[in-house]
Amino acid sequence: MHRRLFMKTSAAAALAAGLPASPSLAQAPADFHIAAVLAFSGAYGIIGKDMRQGVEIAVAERQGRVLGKPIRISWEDDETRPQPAVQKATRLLANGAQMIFGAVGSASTLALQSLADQRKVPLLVTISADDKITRVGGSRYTFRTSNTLGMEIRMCVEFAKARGLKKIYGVTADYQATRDGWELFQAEAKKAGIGIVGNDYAPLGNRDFSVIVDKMAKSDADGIAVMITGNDAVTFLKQSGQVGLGKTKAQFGPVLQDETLAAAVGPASVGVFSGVRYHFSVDNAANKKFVEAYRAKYNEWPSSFAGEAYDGMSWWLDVVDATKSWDREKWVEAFRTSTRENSVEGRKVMRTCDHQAAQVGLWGEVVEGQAPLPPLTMKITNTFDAANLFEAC
Amino acid sequence: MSRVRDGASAGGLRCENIQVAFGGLKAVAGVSYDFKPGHLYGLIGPNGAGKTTLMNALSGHATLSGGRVFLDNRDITRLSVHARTRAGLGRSFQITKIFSGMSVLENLQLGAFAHRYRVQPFWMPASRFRDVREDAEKVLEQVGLTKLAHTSADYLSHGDQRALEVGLTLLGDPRVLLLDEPLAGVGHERLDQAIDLIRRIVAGRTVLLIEHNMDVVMQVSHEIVVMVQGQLLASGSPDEVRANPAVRAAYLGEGE
Amino acid sequence: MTTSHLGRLAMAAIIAAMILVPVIQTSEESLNLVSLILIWALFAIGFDLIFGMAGMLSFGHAALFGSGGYALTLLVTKAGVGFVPALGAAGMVGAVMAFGLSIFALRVSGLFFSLLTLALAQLVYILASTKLRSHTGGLDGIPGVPRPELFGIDFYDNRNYYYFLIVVFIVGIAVMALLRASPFGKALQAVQANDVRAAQIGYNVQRLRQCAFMISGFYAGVSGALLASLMFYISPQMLHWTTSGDVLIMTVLGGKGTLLGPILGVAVFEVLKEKLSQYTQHWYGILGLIFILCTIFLPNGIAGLFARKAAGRPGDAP
Amino acid sequence: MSTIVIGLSLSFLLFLLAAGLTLIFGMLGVINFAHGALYMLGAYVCFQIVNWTGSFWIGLLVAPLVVAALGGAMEIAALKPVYERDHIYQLLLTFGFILVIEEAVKIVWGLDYKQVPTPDLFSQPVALFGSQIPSYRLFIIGFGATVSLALFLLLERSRLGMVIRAASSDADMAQSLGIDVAKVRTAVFALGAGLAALGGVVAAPLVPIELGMGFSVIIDCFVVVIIGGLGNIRGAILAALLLGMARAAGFTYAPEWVELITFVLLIATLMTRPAGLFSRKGRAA
Repeated sequence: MHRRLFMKTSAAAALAAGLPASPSLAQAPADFHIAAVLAFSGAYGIIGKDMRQGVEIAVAERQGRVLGKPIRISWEDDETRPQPAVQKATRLLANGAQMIFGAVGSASTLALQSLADQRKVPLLVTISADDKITRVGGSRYTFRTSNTLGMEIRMCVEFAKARGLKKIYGVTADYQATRDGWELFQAEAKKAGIGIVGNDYAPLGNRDFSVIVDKMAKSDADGIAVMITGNDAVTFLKQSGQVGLGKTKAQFGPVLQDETLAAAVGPASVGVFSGVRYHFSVDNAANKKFVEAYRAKYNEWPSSFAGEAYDGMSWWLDVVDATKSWDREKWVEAFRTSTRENSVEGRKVMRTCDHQAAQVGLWGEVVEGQAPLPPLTMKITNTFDAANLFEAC
Repeated sequence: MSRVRDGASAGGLRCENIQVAFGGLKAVAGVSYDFKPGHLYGLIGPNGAGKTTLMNALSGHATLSGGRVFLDNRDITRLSVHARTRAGLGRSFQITKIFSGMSVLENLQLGAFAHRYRVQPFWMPASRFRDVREDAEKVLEQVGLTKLAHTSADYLSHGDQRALEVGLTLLGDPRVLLLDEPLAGVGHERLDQAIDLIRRIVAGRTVLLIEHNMDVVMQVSHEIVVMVQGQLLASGSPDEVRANPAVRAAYLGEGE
Repeated sequence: MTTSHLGRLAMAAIIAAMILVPVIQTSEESLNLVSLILIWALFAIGFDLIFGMAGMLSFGHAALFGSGGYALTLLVTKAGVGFVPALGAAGMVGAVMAFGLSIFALRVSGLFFSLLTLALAQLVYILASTKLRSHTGGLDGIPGVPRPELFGIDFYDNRNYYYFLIVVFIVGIAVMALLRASPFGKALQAVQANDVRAAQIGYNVQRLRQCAFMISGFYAGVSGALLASLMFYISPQMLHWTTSGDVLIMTVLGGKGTLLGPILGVAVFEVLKEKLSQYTQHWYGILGLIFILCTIFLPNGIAGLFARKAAGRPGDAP
Repeated sequence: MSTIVIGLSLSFLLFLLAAGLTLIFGMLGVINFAHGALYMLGAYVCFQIVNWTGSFWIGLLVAPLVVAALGGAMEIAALKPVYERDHIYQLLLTFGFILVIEEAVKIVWGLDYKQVPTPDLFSQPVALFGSQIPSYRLFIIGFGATVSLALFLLLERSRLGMVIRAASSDADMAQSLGIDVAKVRTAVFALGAGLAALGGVVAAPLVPIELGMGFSVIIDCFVVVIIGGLGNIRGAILAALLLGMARAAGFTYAPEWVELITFVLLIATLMTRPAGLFSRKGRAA
């Protein structure tokens, strides 16, 4: 009887708690509220934490203020799924957030875009790579300061040319963006006179590549193009490592490896080539300052996620601050024509036509690192010029 | 009740060479018989003789591996259980199958709905259907459960549950009744009452009755059909069967 | 299971109060949350028609839910159909999908029915996320799912859309209440209680199951369409088996076999998820603990708290 | 030929993944949705042990024991009170387990990837039938075959297996024969949990160790269990072989259709022989 009563009350309390009093605001905001919708769980769960740390450095650098008001960030977990991303962003916008930061997965970001356009709220993207996110005539409110997949695919072609590869066997995730990526690679490779000897589409979330690896090993390819990312890429490299595929053929891909993924692969990652979005070893003053601050605060090297997040957010906040206005349209107008001279990756130019930041492409190889570097680290081997990586608008 | 009878002589059930096999085992191995309208047949035989399986074959619960079933010269072999019920074939089960979680009246109302409507009405609450309630109450009286109408079926005594089981077969006023051990588990003190109930409801119907209590079977049946090992061994009036040496050897000798 | 008259009133009062909260409070947050609850509640009461009433545990409802969402999206954006007719069509598509599933799944019963619906729905999910990507947008889904355009009201305003949802919800729950009380509903209960006897007294058990499944599919289709519209977004994630799992959990949590229980289940589930994730990053585990405790201590769900205590007319589910 | 070897390794991996699930279902009638979570936990515990001791083999031995103990505790604490209730409550309960286990793993090990390297003994490929076959795959085949044989003998041929089957088919009868049914159930659940963990340990050198890994295998496990017939160990072995070979062939000729092939196979089984493709007559689950 007691329990029954208790449960009844708590159920009622739970319902009541769901409906809190939070008066919406109409006048000048008390703070600059950022709705950060990132993945803190699910397939990309690990990325959210790094991005948060990067952003926190960016905020700390300006003493936590923009436009004279404190910056408030609501961190939300989209579980690497679009629906919670929209759900949570909607709630935060309802509570008066002035902009959205995120998401991680391209699917989530694409979903957030229509929300951003609907609510006329800027959306800052620093990780999702799907080409569709920034396109001519696309979302007015979306900006991406990080790499696109298309650009990284072109880096793959540039690498294949530079390395003198003749025959390529590909493995591509059965997913629209990577399929498009493979098509682009194939077309560009053919132009460069590089042959394609095979390609397999593997289901997303595939856990066994042994048959495909066997086919690759038996082929006469000298290069293996891995158009898969994240968990699946780790699985592929672990399993290709068990037959030593990398010893005879160069394994490379758009975002195949970084320090985090290399750690997940283990020793088999050594010698794998990959596009690099950001790297802590990039030699410029802005980056040195960031890396120092980051290591001091978190006692670890900033990942590409942290670096890109830091870079995009500092750029954005600088531009917003310069407008001296709370009008979001002014921010958008200012950002779409801005240039970041002192980005941590070098110069970045926001393309007015599609809101994509044009930038150099970093390319690296996994090598064994000496302390204090991580045991497996990326060594930047090539830096490709932006002109070769972006199609003109 | 609403069902229109085909005529006074309706209710003939005929089976031709019925066979039911489970895997390699032939539970019913070619049974042919003509059950005449209005007669009560006692179906007896030792355990495992295939009595219930034969009944299942007639009511549509068992899939035939051969043979045909006719109800009033209409071939019902391919009809499903519910279609046979609609054609006028009622059946009770050895193991009580009533709707638990509902009252006795609700149980019977369900039967009445099933018979009255081909498409179950969904536009009005069930409580508004007076005619259905009347159907149910009539059966309630027949089986003597009027006083217990609003009791949950789960809380009935065993004897009352058996009465409800029989009552459920009566809705729709079937021409043919298949009763599978309606007295199973009924205690001595209620036996007379139960037999009385059976006597009352069988009037005017063709009935096939499986019952282990020999006294009862011999008392109520017009004719006895004896099954052994999936086949018919003998049939005839109670006296004839009692006198049949083959039956004595195969069945009566074995006791219950 | 049976709930007492008073208990039902209490539940109805709680639900009504909850639904009306955004009317009194101006917070957009509660508006959004209640909108979400209304949609999932519609899904759950439809689900309970076959789960609680007919006793069939479908693990394929995600396919019905998602197809409804896609039907609306494609009809409005590609074919230029109006929102309200498209919403009706979404329900029909849900029902037709249910019919399709039932052709396969109703050949088996019990646990195998659950597993077969799961497998079929998962097949739909895989098809939608790979082979049909030109229509479904693949795993990226389709952003920009529209909202209704009626009487010059701007339903892109969440408050207006919320009123729209209330209307649909009330119609949905009224129809469901009638269905459950009707001879059709009673027949489903009979099928659940004893399908052999139900057939023996003349019910066409398979057809009843099929009808119930299709009606349930209609509810799923409509609610899926409403959810896509609320989110402005649809993806094959809606078709994933975990969506079926979610609606099942909410229904059991609330109390299966009751009209109002599933709604309470949805409300508690959504509120917990929303609130816990705001207060702690460990909300996931806490939610799990709550499920475990509820399963052990609330055998009849939240609705069980409102059940009559007298033993004279027992009514626990079998 | 190499496809067959790889197919065999896929098969035995699938079997190791699914064995615990089918065991728990067959003996306890519980659909353990947390199976995937226990598999993941096995991989994490193995990672930890490898980290401490440097030996994969100790991990292979100890991690399943640790998870089995945990499984036993789960059974005693939460599953006991709900055996008598509908399947659905057990399902809900095990769903709760998933969330709790994932949270616990998140707290203990964090979100980043962990990796267990291929044990040195099996790190070099072997040339077989014109292919370089990873020797770890050969280990999986040998180990999987041993485990499946052991399980089969344990459940179908040993006295302990008889006790377990008696307790599962008629608890009251078993009780009256002096079998402690409660203990048997705990033991079976623990064994099932341990097998899940064993699957996780064996898979650890092949895949990234992360929170989602359990979730991603659960459907595969169900496919094997269903095709094999619920609760049927022998069927699960055959189903795993069928599925593994089908996948190996699928990856060879049409990788993008592999998942669809799997589900079509599953649906065909459920429709034609719901008790499992390899169920013996009269031995439906």
